[in-house]
Amino acid sequence: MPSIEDLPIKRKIIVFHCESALKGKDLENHKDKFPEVGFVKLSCTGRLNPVVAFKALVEGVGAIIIYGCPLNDCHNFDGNMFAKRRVFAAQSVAEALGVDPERLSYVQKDPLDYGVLTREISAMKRKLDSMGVEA
Amino acid sequence: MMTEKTLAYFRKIVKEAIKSGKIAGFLGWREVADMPGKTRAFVATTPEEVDLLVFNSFSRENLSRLLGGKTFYIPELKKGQKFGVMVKGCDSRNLLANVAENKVDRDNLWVIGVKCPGTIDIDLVRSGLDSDIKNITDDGTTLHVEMLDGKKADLVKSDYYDPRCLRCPYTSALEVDELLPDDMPKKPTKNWEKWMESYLQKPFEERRAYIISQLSRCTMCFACRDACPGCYCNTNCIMDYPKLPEPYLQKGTSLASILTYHFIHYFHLSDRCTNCGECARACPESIPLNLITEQLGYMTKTTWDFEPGTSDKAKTPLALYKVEEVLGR
Amino acid sequence: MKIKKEKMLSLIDESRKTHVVYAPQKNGAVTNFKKVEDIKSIDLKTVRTATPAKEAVFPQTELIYKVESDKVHQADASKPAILFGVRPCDARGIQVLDNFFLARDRKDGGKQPFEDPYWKEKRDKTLIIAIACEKPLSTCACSSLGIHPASEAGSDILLVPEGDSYQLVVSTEKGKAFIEANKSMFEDGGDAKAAQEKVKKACESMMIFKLDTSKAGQYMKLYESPIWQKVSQGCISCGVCTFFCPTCHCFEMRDRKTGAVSCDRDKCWDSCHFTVYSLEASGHNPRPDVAARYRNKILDKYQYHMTLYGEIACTGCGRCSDLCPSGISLSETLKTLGGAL
Amino acid sequence: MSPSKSYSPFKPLNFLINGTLGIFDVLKAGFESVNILNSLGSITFLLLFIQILTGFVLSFFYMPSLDQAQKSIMYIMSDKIPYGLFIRTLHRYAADAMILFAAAHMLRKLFAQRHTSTRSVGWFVGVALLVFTVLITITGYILPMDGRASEILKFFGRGQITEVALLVIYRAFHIGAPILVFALLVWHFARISRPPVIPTFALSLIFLGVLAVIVGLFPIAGKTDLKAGKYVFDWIGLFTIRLGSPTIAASAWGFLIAVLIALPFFGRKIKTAAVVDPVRCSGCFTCITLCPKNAITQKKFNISRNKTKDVAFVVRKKCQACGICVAGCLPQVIDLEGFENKVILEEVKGLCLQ
Repeated sequence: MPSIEDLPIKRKIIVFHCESALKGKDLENHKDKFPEVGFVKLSCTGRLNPVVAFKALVEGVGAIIIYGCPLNDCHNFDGNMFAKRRVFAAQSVAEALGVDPERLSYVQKDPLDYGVLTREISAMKRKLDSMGVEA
Repeated sequence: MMTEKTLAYFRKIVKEAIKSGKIAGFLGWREVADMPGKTRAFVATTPEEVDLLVFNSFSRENLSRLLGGKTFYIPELKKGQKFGVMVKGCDSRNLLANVAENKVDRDNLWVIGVKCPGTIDIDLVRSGLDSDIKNITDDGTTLHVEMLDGKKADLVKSDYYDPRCLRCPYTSALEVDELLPDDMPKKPTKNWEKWMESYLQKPFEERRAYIISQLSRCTMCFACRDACPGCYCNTNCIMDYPKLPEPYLQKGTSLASILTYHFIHYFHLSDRCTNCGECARACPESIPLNLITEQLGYMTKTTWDFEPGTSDKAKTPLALYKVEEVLGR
Repeated sequence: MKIKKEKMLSLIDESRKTHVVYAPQKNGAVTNFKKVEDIKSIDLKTVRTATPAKEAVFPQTELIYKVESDKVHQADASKPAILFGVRPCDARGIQVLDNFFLARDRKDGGKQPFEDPYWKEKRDKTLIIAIACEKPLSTCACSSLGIHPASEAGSDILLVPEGDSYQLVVSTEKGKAFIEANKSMFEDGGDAKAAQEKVKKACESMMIFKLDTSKAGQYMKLYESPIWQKVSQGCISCGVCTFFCPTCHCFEMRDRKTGAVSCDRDKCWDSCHFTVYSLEASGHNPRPDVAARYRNKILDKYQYHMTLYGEIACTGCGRCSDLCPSGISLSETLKTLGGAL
Repeated sequence: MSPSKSYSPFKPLNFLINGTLGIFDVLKAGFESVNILNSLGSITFLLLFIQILTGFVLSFFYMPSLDQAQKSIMYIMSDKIPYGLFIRTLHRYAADAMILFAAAHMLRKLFAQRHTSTRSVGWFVGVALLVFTVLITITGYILPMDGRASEILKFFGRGQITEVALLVIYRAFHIGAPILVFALLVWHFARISRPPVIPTFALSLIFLGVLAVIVGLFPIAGKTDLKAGKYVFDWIGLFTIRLGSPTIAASAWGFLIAVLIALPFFGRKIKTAAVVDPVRCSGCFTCITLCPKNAITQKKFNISRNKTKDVAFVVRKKCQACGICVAGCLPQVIDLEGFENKVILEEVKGLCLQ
């Protein structure tokens, strides 16, 4: 019979990003800065199926970050709006199922502030540290 | 428990409808001869069979799932003919939710509603006795139990309600064609939101340890999915992996598969779950799945001010957005 | 031969050094067979565990082998096990499953050349210590199926409670060997047969669930009959009655990717009630509706197994009726089918 | 785990509650709400409103006849009309600002790649709006019949114009064209689901304040405008007429418009779309409510010879390939070309196993 110990957490972060929010030199910079972070490109954050994100969480990925465009500036009209709601619902279900919902986060690009994603990744790393996840 | 008068009236109108050809059949509950305290779904097609139909506090099964989901019980209807169904509070909410999602054609249905007196958790009754039940009757306030070893016991009914029923705010069936007279005994009610808040006050680690120790019993029999009135994908469910190019689930009971399975089920229901408690009832391992659904119901209500199944027009929150939320004003 | 109740428990505690012991233990609202870590957690009061005891011999997910790039590692050989506190219906269930897994001769003359090595290995290494039921549940019907609440069928050692001790009925060499090895714990005296008879009588007098097995083997006549629509009314095809049946044996092999170049092969339970069970690659499903799947389940137990091995593949444990979320009663089904013949 | 908080610069309590660290949030949020780069388009819209309001006031006193035009303008700028000078100055400066902001808005959308595929209609309408704005500005400079007006008329090859021509310019081009602009604006906004049409309150206040200060400090001198060669030339509104001859100006504008219209067609992606598997579609039509482009319709599908069911169908032409429906489809019946479910799942699995 399985137990809680069967859910190992690795020091691995996956970023699901909208192809318009993170591209070109910006994406390359992030990839260079965080070689251990996996970047998965989506056509829009509205494309993200939270089941995939949750599956990654229970398979051992430490944290999932969903990075989309600012709320009223989606290339696809409403994509990030749906993403925000879906991620919220996914967090609630994860909490009910006993998976830490804070390991799943949704951040938006900020036209003024190019450090949003970098700071979020660092915050997630600190969170993994505080959870005692080792490399 | 219906009074004799209401039961006779109910059977009379159903009989008349069947005789006149207004309905092709009537879906209701009937008692199971050799299993005390259980009822099963039953389609009456002749006036004689109507006499078997009952409604009592053991009629726990949600009949609306038999109208739209995997098992489709509506027969071929002649023109102008309808199919009769009896619903209690939670069934009617699921029926409305199914109508809103084009799963059931409401025009084909003749719905008789009852005011639910609250259902009895028969497993709770059985777990408290030292011998199993031979016969059980309910007179509105007391459960008269006759046990296998010949002893008899009178139990106070209010101790044996399904805990979820006590918290249910929707006792009366919604939007029905005919509502039977309200002569049921009143059930005690508890404040669901207060209970949920006090549950959520507990530290996350404690809740996590509890639910995972319970979920680890899961055998992945998918009974909770099959019993769920909100699951409508039929044979196309993404959990039925072999037909799909993308296997979300690995067969076999590792905790990761169990959690992924329950995540898929409850994420799909996160904004549509009416909290009918069928998943928890169907679970052969008695996993308290209603804890999960009640948290989802609380989340949907507090965040989006939405209660699924209260209207046949409403769109669910994950298919909508509010402009204020976008602009942040 | 007999043994004191506390002594039996300490004997089980002792044998944990050499064996893996599975016994019913309470977890939340239900009792299941689990590996024993603490002897105090054994729950012998619960008459029927949720999952049948077959899970110890035929686990839901069993690792067959691991593949690491081009090497295949067979799963480790299982340790000798003791299955303690099995009820007679579950013990009988394992015996019925032997027909299928151990290539027994078939009655219709057909040969079954293949013997399941994984079942055989586990079965040979497992000692089944059954315990007679003193009281039944309302859905218990073992007496209708040729066994009774104190039957020794399928068990190596049967414990019949009598006062503060157990009378022992030893029916196999394996059981005898176990008793030989721990001779000091047992004492002579008492009449096992009489105790068995007494428990049987006391328990059977309380049973109310009756299965009509007289027509078993004749249901093939009803194959095309519309009666299956009627008996399966309300069935939601969930598969609980098959997953929790002590004589259900369907399984399938699954490969699970565990790394870039490695995978595990598992043997997992399957159920004929699942819609995809009989689905063909063309998209055609020979058992398209609930009635057809329900018919297959009933016929498998009461027809096919009868023609193949001359036995009914049902032990009357009553789980299918008790756990069914739709309240479908096996007794009612058999009565209706018998009436239609 | 609450949805991201929304801040308002008018919530001083934020500062008190959040303590010292909160001040950065408040400052950032405050700066964000007055960030002019986010509201170039809406500022242009605000300027259009200023133009209409001031133009409405000016039209009370302006007389569209050859001999009365100049006098009426001088009357407006005299002390007899309260704030007359201010209003006329505002009307002229705001016209220039409108062109500037429209151009900046276009540039920003161009660099943000907001001019391709789905947004291309908005872009084309925007080009038309720019042309109209410049046209209205030029006609506006003719109305006072001063030195600047004669230079414009000379540019178009006419030393003198008739009374009727002035009336036509005034009624048709300076009052009629803005109505057309409004019609086009409806189209311009309709292509975006929730257009941020109005700038934030704080930004509007700041912008209007700055504009008022500029207008108050540098009012236009009406008398110098009368003398040819002495007036200050408005390079923003009237650059067209210093291009030499009408032919050069027309070809320059033609070239600019052609380039602007051609821009969305460059660097276009291959057209991908979502695809529904009709066999497995269960017909809940959640996708229809989800689709922002209304690209999904109902369609009949034959299950067997005499049985049909309603399934969803994606109209390829309308589909913008965003994938909102793909993630919203519960049985995962819809798939998106280029971002297939399987591909994403395998990618994630690969990352998990690393």
